[in-house]
Amino acid sequence: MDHAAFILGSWIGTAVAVIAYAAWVLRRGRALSKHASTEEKPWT
Amino acid sequence: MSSVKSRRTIVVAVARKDLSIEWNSRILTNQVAPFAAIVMVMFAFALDNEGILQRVAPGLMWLATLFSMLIVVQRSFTVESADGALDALRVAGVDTGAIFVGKSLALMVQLFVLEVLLLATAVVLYGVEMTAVGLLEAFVTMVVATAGLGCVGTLYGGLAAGAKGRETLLPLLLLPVVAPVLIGATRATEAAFGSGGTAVSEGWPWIGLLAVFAVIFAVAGTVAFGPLVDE
Amino acid sequence: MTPNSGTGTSATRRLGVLVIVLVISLALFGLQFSAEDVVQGSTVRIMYVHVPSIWTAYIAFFLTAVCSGVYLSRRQRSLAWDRVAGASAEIGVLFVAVSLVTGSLWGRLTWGTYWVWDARLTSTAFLFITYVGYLAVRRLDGTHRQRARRSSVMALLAVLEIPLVHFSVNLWRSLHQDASVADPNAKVKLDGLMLFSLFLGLVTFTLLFVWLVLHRQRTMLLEDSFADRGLDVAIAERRNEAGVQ
Amino acid sequence: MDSVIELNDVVAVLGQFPALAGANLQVSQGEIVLLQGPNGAGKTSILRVCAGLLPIERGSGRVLGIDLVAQRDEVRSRVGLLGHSNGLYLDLTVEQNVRFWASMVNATEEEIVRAMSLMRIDGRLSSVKTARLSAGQRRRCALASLIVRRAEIWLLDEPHAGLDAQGRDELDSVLRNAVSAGATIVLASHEMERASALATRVVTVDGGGVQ
Repeated sequence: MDHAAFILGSWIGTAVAVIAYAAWVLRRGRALSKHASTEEKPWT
Repeated sequence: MSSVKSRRTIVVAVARKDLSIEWNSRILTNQVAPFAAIVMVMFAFALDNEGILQRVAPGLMWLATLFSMLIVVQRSFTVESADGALDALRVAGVDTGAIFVGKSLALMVQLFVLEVLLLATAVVLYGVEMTAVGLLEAFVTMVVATAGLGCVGTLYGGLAAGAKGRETLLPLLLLPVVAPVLIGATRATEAAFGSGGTAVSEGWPWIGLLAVFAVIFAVAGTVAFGPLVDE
Repeated sequence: MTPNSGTGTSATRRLGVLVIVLVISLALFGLQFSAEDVVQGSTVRIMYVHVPSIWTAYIAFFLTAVCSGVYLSRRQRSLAWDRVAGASAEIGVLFVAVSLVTGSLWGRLTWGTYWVWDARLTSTAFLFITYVGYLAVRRLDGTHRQRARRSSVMALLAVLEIPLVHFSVNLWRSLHQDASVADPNAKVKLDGLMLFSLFLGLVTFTLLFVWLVLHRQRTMLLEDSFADRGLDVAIAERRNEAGVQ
Repeated sequence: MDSVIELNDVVAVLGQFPALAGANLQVSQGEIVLLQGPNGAGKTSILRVCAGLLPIERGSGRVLGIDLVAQRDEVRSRVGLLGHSNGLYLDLTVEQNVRFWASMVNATEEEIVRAMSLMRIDGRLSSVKTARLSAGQRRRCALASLIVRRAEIWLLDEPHAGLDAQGRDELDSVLRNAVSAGATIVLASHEMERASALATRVVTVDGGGVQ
């Protein structure tokens, strides 16, 4: 069923895009906060 | 001994200055207009079919206008930044809203001249035939569309003026915004040309859309130009 | 809290876990439990990610506009508003892109073509380009305050531009072509479970958006304060140049 | 004497570079202050901060009693700046340029004529395109545009650059006249001999600060 390919494709594509972005944000945040003092991180 | 003059005087002075620069350098007539004309000719090569050309002539005319407009806008701000004139205007404490209106008016005049030339080119090259009412409608369309284009062009041109990579930033910002003008002006001109059997009367609502666009961006530009250009 | 927990807090971690649970259940409901649509057949399953993502994008751009307005209207302008605006726009661009892609996949199945010059599709494409431009303006050279001022004005201009583009594109299409494909959702007759799946999708994506914005604006704060710190170092170096210090 | 310029520990940034790294400067009314120092020391940036062009990132400053951080715009119309660039439109003629800048402020016809003759750009030169002028002639043109502004503070970046001997003498007398009419002048110059003869005080700028 070639519908299934399109449906799964759109779900997986969405997931990949969002996860990639989230991973980029988290990794960047982690890398930067390693060198940040507590007052530079008001959420802690 | 206030050194700030009334807004209207400044608007006129800025517009006249931009037009004098154009008059002295003749960039518009010697470079931009030939560019626009060659774009029209290239369209004819790409769409090698008499019938199609007549049908799409309005769209091609306005596309050529938009492309040329990018050049004219760049030029309008290159003369300001080439020798630090924009800084000098800022130090002179000149009201940014007045600069915006003045530069927009000058841009409108230049674009209008360009459009008249392109209209003539379309009539000659693409075999467009117009009635008297159609010609009037095409004229009104050009006036109203140009008003909108002048405002938007000046607004985003000013933002891109100081930026690195302004040559690519300007089209990215400007073209999406002028989509309504392209749509409205093309439809109105189609009605004026009678392309595809469109009646002249079908054009006027589109001119209304163009007018709304022009008014909105004239007001927005006067307010937003200062914060975008300053600093 | 561990000393290096990145941009996370216990609240965002709880929210993150909730989002993961919701995503899994959305997948179960959307792909398994809910029935196929009478008209659309199985293609309706694409809607469970497509509709929430464009919904999220609208929320994101709305938030960008609101934060930009607040930033400009305050006497004491706080860069926090600008960062939320920027984070939100960035995520909005991501979700518009997702909805354009999923939408065109759906279109291929339903209409047999990836793209039609439908009013809604076209104005969504313009929405996408407009905010890509907004992000480009954010990356221009300058201090944080210059960036904030320029981009807030840009965001408010986008608020003017988008209805105009949308309106004109609508007018363009309605006069030129039957609105045969104008409203893909109109044909969908949703039964209870499908409606629930769609609703679940909206909730999931909205919470996902909140989670992403929280993290992203914190990373932006870190980026900003690192740039400031770089400035401190540069100032010290510059003073040493003259042997002042 | 009242202090017309007051910079306190000013940091100003160009991109990511701190052009000023904690500059302090006090200028009283009627002074002619010469800023001297090596290239890239921050002289130009001090002038641009005082003109309200370059925002103050940290620290505070007042010009003519106006806060440079909060009301930068209001400073601008009251000072005159001659920067590295002349602020001319190269496709306009000399006269068109001077008249344009005169129309930005309330300059009378008489003032325009006087400024142009003072800078010797009247007569044949006035109808020449600025792009065709030599560097010194352009400088004269810019100075004429500055004279019609009747600024309260004159900020001059290398005003003597490109001028011939006669031009320099004329400029000096213009500046002295402006001061006796109540103006204050801050200038940056490498022409140490000439500028120190003119100046009432010399200040050394280095490393983005004032020593």
